[in-house]
Amino acid sequence: MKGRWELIVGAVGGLGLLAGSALGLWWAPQERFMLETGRILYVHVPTAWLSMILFTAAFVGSIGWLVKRRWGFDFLSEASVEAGVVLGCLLSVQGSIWAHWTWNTWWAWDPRLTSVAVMVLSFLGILALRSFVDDPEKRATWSATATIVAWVNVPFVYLCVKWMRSLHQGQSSVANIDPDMGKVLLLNTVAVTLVAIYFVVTRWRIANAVHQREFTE
Amino acid sequence: MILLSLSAAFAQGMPAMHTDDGTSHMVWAYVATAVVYLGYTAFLVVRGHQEKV
Amino acid sequence: MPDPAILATAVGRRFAGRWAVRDVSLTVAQGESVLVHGANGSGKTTLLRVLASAISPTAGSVTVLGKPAIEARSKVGLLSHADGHYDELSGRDNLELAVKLGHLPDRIDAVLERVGLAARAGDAVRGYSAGMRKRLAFARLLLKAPPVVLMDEPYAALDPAGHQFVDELCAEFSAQGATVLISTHQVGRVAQWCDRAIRMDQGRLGWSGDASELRTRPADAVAAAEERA
Amino acid sequence: MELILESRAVLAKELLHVWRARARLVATGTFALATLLLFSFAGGLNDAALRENSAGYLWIGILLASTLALGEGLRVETEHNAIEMLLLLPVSPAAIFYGKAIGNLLVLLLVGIVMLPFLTVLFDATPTEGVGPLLLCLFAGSAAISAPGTLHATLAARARSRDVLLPLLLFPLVIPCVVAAVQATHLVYAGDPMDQLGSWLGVLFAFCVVHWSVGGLLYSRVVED
Repeated sequence: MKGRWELIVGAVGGLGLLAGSALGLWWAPQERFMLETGRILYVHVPTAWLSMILFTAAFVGSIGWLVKRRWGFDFLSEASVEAGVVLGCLLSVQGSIWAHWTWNTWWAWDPRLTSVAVMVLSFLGILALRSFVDDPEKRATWSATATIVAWVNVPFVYLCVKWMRSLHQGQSSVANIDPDMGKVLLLNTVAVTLVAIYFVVTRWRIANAVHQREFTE
Repeated sequence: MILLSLSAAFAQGMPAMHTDDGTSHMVWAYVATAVVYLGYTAFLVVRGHQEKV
Repeated sequence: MPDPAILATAVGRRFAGRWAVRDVSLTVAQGESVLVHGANGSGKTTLLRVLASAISPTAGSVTVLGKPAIEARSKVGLLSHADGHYDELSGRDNLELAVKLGHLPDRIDAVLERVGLAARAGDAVRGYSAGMRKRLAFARLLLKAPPVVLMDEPYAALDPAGHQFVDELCAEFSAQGATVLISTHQVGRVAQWCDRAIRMDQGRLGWSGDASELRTRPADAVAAAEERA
Repeated sequence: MELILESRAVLAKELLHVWRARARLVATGTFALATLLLFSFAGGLNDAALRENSAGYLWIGILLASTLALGEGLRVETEHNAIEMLLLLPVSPAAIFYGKAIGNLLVLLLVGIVMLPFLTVLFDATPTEGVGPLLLCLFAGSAAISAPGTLHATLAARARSRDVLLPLLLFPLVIPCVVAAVQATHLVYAGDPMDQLGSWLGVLFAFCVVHWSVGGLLYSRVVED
């Protein structure tokens, strides 16, 4: 447990999220149009922001592995993809709940929501690929390749869904952010970032331990 | 987090999905958020323990 | 001093934590013929595949005729367990493909005759026996006629006439000044004509010496030679 | 230059192989037609709805058939390690990728073309914008599927449980090009008053540029050991 700085980071993040949520639930003013559901934003936006960053971290890790061939990059890619998928799934659930109130359907083809859902599917495929390949080096190289292709694909998903949707329904967007709401949003974003750092670093250490075990057998 | 959200829910009486101002939706969203964040943390702690990180 | 045909320095290859080949350094001069023998799983196949740049070494490096192995693939011919044929194509198609893609001289009929497949050249490889598939692989090797020839278990799946055929083929390659490396269990047979022998033992280079010592009583001669080494 | 010559030679091998194993090609085409039939039964009796969704049925049929064609195309390479034989000839990995990807593209295009008359018969869908734009849509969509498809089919062919892995990896990836292809094809069938066909084909073209270049660059990582 020595030198596990990320525990502190995670704890601070967790508390921040706790406080932010409390503020979001009770203190922050009600959003003009979305009324109470507007409060979902305080957990939805930060999570959305983080899942994007995590998938980008996986992309960077993949390029790092292909160029430098250092295992640390592969661990980063593995950890980021896994955490990204977890947050991505949460995001889809939140989006679905929010869509249910806003449009009374469980799933709105909102370009952002759909892009995240498609990304989660792509990266779930990559997690499956990792489990289907035994040789660590092949697993690292192939999942890096698939991650790069999946990441490069994201803009297309967003664009196509946006075009497809804008032909039918108008797009919803948040009215201007009230300064108080903005503060809570910022707090939660920072908090979720810290929690995500804890996730990735812990998962990185686990991947490293698995690697050491695999290579000392 | 879970306790907080649940208490908020019970404070509003854990309404069914059709309240007009969307409180119930918000509550469910927070509960989901709490479950996922804590669930994944638990997973990492357990896995970390197994791998003697 | 001309570049050595093959120069391996501290070569290692690891598969998921297990070193199949570990810290092997080997120099093979041009035109030399070397027998590689050793128990199953001793790393013979992996060593040959690393030398042929079919797989990249996890540690160390390999140069062929002075150039890194990956850049010298046109100079190396590998006969491996997997014969690399397309089942749906005929024997001739497979060879024509190699000629076109490998920019090789079109001596297809000659090599088909040489390996005894002229009659069945038009049939799909799907219908070939294991021995015939091996002969087709030899045909492709003859077409390429590379300066460095690596053979992994060339005698496997061949009938006695096939064994004779392999001996002639190796003699032909050596006569042309090619460097030949053969991994086989037919130690006695190959020791008759090759220059040097090396033995792989659990991924490492074990006994190495002149092949003549193996010619008398191959099995125990190796053991005896090792006690002395 | 060198890459083009080598790719053309690999493509020639690909087409020769498809021709020699044409029974499999017929099976892939029949499979695609079967999906069309399934859709028409599943789609219910409302003809207008069937006609409206015919473009979607076409592309889902092509996508499902593509997993057969792609999986088969790579099984052939890895079964006796023929791909290693090619690499050691030597043939550059990029040439193998482009040769095979173009081969797969032509196969998918062929499957699509075979489905067109059935689309008209089963769903009473006639291309109001003419057959030219329709073939262009087929070509663009097939090209968009075959590039990532070839790359991931190679990955799947060398991993365990390949039949599961290919669709799992490929389908999320090609969602944007299915969206674009279906929208474009639908415009061709139903008419394109606001001339949006160009923009959808533009998206498909951009998708192809990205995935054909990324595929070529990364293919060596997938095939080299």
